[in-house]
Amino acid sequence: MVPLPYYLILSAILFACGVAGFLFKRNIITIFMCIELMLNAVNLAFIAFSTHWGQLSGHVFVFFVMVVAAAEAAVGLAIIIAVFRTRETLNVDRVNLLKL
Amino acid sequence: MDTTAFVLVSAAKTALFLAILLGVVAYTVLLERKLVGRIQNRWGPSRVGPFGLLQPLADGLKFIFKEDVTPPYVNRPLYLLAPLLSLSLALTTIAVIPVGGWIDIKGIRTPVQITDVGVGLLVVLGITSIAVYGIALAGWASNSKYSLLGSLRACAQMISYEVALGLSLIGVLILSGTFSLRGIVEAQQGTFLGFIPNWNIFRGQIVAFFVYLCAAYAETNRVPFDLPEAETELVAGYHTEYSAMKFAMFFMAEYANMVTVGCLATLLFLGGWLGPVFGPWWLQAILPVFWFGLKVFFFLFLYIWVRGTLPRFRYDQLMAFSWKVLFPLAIANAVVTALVVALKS
Amino acid sequence: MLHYALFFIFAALAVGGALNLLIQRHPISSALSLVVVMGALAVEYLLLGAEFVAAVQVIVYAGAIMVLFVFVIMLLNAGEEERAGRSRVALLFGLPGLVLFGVLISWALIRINPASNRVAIGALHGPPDQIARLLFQPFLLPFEVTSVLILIAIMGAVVLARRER
Amino acid sequence: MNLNLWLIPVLPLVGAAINGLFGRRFSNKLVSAIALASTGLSFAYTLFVTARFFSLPADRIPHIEHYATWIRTGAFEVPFAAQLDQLSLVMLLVVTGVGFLIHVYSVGYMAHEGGYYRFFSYLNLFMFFMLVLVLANNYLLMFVGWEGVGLASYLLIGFYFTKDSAASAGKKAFITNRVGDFGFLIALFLLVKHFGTLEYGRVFEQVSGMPVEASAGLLTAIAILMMVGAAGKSAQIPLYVWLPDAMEGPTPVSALIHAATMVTAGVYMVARSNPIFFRSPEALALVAIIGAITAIFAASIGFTQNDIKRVLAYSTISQLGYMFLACGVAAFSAGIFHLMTHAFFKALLFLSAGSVIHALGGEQDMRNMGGLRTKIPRTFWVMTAGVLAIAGTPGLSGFFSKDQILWKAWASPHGGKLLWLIAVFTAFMTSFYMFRLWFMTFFNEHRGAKSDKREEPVHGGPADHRAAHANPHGHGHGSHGIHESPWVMIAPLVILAVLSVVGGYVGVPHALGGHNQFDQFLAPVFKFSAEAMPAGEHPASPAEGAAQHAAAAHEDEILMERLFTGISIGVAALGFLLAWLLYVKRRDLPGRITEALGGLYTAVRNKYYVDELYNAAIIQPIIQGSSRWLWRGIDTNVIDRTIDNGAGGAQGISDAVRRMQSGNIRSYAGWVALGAACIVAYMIWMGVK
Repeated sequence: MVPLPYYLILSAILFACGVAGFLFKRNIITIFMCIELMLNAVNLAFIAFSTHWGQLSGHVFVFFVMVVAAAEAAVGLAIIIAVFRTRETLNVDRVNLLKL
Repeated sequence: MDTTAFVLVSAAKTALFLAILLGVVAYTVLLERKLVGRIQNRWGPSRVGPFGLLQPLADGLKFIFKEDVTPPYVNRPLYLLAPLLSLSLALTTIAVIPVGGWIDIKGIRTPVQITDVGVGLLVVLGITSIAVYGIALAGWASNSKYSLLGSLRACAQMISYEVALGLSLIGVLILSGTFSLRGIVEAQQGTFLGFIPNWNIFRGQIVAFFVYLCAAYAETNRVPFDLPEAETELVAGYHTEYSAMKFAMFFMAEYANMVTVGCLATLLFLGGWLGPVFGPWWLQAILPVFWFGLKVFFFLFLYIWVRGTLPRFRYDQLMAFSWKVLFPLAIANAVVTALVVALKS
Repeated sequence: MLHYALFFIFAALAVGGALNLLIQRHPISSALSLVVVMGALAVEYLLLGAEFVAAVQVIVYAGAIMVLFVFVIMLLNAGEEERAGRSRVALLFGLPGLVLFGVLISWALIRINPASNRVAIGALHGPPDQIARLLFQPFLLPFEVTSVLILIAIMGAVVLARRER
Repeated sequence: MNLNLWLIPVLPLVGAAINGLFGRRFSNKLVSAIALASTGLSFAYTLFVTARFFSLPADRIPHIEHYATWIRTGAFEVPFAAQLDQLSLVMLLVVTGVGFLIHVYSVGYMAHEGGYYRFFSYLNLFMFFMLVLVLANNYLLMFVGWEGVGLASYLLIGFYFTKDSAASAGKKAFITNRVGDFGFLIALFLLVKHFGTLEYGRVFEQVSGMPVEASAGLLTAIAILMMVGAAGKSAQIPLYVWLPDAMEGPTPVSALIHAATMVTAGVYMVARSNPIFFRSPEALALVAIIGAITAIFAASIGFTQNDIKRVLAYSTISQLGYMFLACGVAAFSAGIFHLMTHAFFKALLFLSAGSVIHALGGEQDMRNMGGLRTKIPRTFWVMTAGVLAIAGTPGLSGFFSKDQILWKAWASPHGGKLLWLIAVFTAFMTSFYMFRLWFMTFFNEHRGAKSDKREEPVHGGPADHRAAHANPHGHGHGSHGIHESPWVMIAPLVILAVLSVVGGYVGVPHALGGHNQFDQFLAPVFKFSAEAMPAGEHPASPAEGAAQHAAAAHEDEILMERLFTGISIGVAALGFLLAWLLYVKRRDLPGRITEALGGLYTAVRNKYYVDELYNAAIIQPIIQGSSRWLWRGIDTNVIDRTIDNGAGGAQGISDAVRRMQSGNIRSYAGWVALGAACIVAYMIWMGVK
């Protein structure tokens, strides 16, 4: 019988890790993964609350989050591929020009 | 039933199932070699033991005693991780697969199955989807272009066909209204029109069955979708750099997956262990498992038969087939099924 | 008891995976550690009784999205992430601030601990059919909208990734 | 009964509009035709209205016509409404009549000027505003006219706007008037605040309920503020300085605006507000004193001026002083009477002076005139009539009106011996400088050499005039060929001369066997004052006076009045003799006297340095203060510096903030994360607390 706050703290820690990665990492793909990590943390919080209140809406929200994440991944990775074709790099610090 | 008994029974069942599965895998290899031989108008292995029945044992020993070469340029941890991942995942799927009804032994009533999960089907799908990593990592970690190309193809192929696979199951799910494999099977009990068994394949899921089969072959990288290991182009595809036991692991994983696919097809479309049950109690206990095994054997036979018959697809044909044929078919099937069910109720 | 054990084991697994994601300098390693995190989270979901979500988590996230990542990484053959000049600000303030923030949140959450609310396995299996009902009755519009979103995303991905010739 | 009073002001407005908008393309004939038609029609209609007016039943007077509501805020309401009563009727007749005559005169006088259409449209505009001022039934509408005539006067003074002196003179008039208007406005505010309305009738009803203020109070304040406005408009001390310079304008303008009509607006206003003034003795006393001092002061300056128009200007000021004196001693009707007669003869004088200048081709310096009696006889005779009238020759209009004022200054309870003395002395001075002008202009030999400008510079108007005459379109002569003015100019002069001679007979006092119809005619307007009279006191209102003349005190009153009449005649004769002595008989005397007087003379010659005084006391401080203090001090050091520093600060801040826009994605993300963290921390804080 794990109390709710534990899940929330776990979620917060994961989210913080995601933020940190987003800030520190240079590889655009890794940064993208960090975003996914944040989303997962949020999902965990959703599920925990949903169970806590005995309502399934949280699950539905998680479902939506996943859908959005999938769409995001598809488009984002496509963008990354396009960028890589032109820039030959995945380092966000190098990708600082709007036009080549 | 108290916890200790539960644990003990579960452990016993797990061991039993694993043993059976590995045995099945081993003898599926033998079966394949012999059947393909026959299809190609030659004897298969026949030296070791009567009719070469001990051949699998020999192969196992050979794999074990071969030198295990690890190329210097590989990414070692992942290189090691990949085959383990493949095999373990392939074997894990058996955990949720029911092979029979319930059995009572001295008041201990347990399903003929390691565990009955509410969302068994989803578990299977999840595990198979994770299985991609094995191949992908293998190809990437071994740091050779053949491997990489092979694993790239494998990834693309598996992602693409997973969609069709999943969608093809929707119809079945609609009909049975549960994710539990046991539930699905129990939903197929009985007959209609007096004699036709109430199996999903007879209840309009024939298209779904076809789609599922194609997708499953692709998932397991079998002919005619075996581009990841297309010898003629890529030496051996993703496991080019693997040798000895590691290669054996991939090998076993592949056949285990075939078995899993067979089991799943049986459960979903052919009414699992359902079949005529008669005779004394021990016979009644055995028969369902027998029916089940029979159906799985049919699928394995089909696998081998197809391998011996069909040529390999070209890569673009592969993708086109997935996205332009199977995917629409699966969706259409799902829609039609949903409509029919809706109209019936 | 068993709950606590499982919870902490997989929580540790998740956090470890997340940290590894940060530490590893090769995208593939990061991706795999992220997969680990997701698996651990799936188990946490199971602990929370959300079977369906757990399965979907594995299938969609681990099985589809992350595979896509790995695929792209392999496709682009992304090498190690070169360590550019570390931003001193980030090191001086970022990490401590992050830790501080986490501590603050944890403290707050512990402090508002609703002691009575415990989560038991099977207390609530998100049964797929009920979720489906929610999805197709109250959340129908969002559902349809997300489907459109997915469609647009697919087309966008195709357009973007196509090598125009 | 509807009199359509609005027609009277609107007609000139139409003329002004047509001329002002299209006149540039019109021929001079058409322009003058339009202008004359509009004013003439207005005058004619005024006559018609007058005829109808006498058939009005007494209780229907004042006759008020309400046309529209101008302002309505809460209970406070200002209508567009016209009020016709005896007072406004008199003013109407004077304005339209004299105005029409002067228009006619202008046709000839301005014949050779540029901007012909401009002149007439301005003139008509002036007529419009003046009539609005007169006809208004509330102070605000009156104020509109008040400001409007100010505008017209500004435009006409600066008619020769190419001349710097003219332009500055216009500005001077305008600004000085603003000072007065300021007082007037405050008076209006007080009225609104305390009576909640600006309509004469309502205000006066409320006022008549109030007692005479023993010590200065609200009414005193209002009255004094109104007097400030009147002083500005009617050129009384201390605001008279603009009028002499206003002579920059063409002579008809001086005649119409700065002699006959506009400058009397102040008197009209005081008379109109008589109930208010009457209830505050202090204000009345102030009015009387200002009037008296202005009269003598201006007259004394008139002594020494050599510019013919300036002499007339100062005489105008002093005559206005007379009118205020009359109002100040509560002899409002006497004031209006003098206003009317003065309008006649002063217009006459100005116009004939204009005719003289016209004849001399722009010469204004009397020392360069003389002996014109034979050269321009018609002008001479009409001007003679005017001079005699203003000098108070028995039987002429000026005599009656001035005589009444003198008598009231002595007899009225508000009057006093000192006021009377000053008035009498002023009468003497008036006749002296008028005859001085007369002699210098028309007698002796012609000193026609061109003016060597020892005096104040020749003014813009005449200069242009001379230029205009020099040009071939003119009468084909320069300034040497002295010639009589054309009949179009002489005819109005004749009419005005007749009026100046006989105009006085509407108000012959009882003492001289008349019935003072003018007094009785105006009496209803001043009834509020009459009501305020505490019983038993000597009546201030002539009407009351007429009523009480039946009393026992009657006879010696008559005697007294006759005596005073004699005195005034005497001083007039004295002035004549002195002028004759100095400027005909012993022409060397003036120079000697000047030397004898020395400093005093120069002081007077320079108008007591009043302009210089104002310049030093008011204008310079303002200029210095605004330039040193407001501009360099406040504007540059405080406001500008504040703004500059603000801009600089903004620049600095943005320069610092700019560094956030590094283009480094992760730094942006860092900021976002920081912000989110702050918000979450805050929410946690709120939640936990």
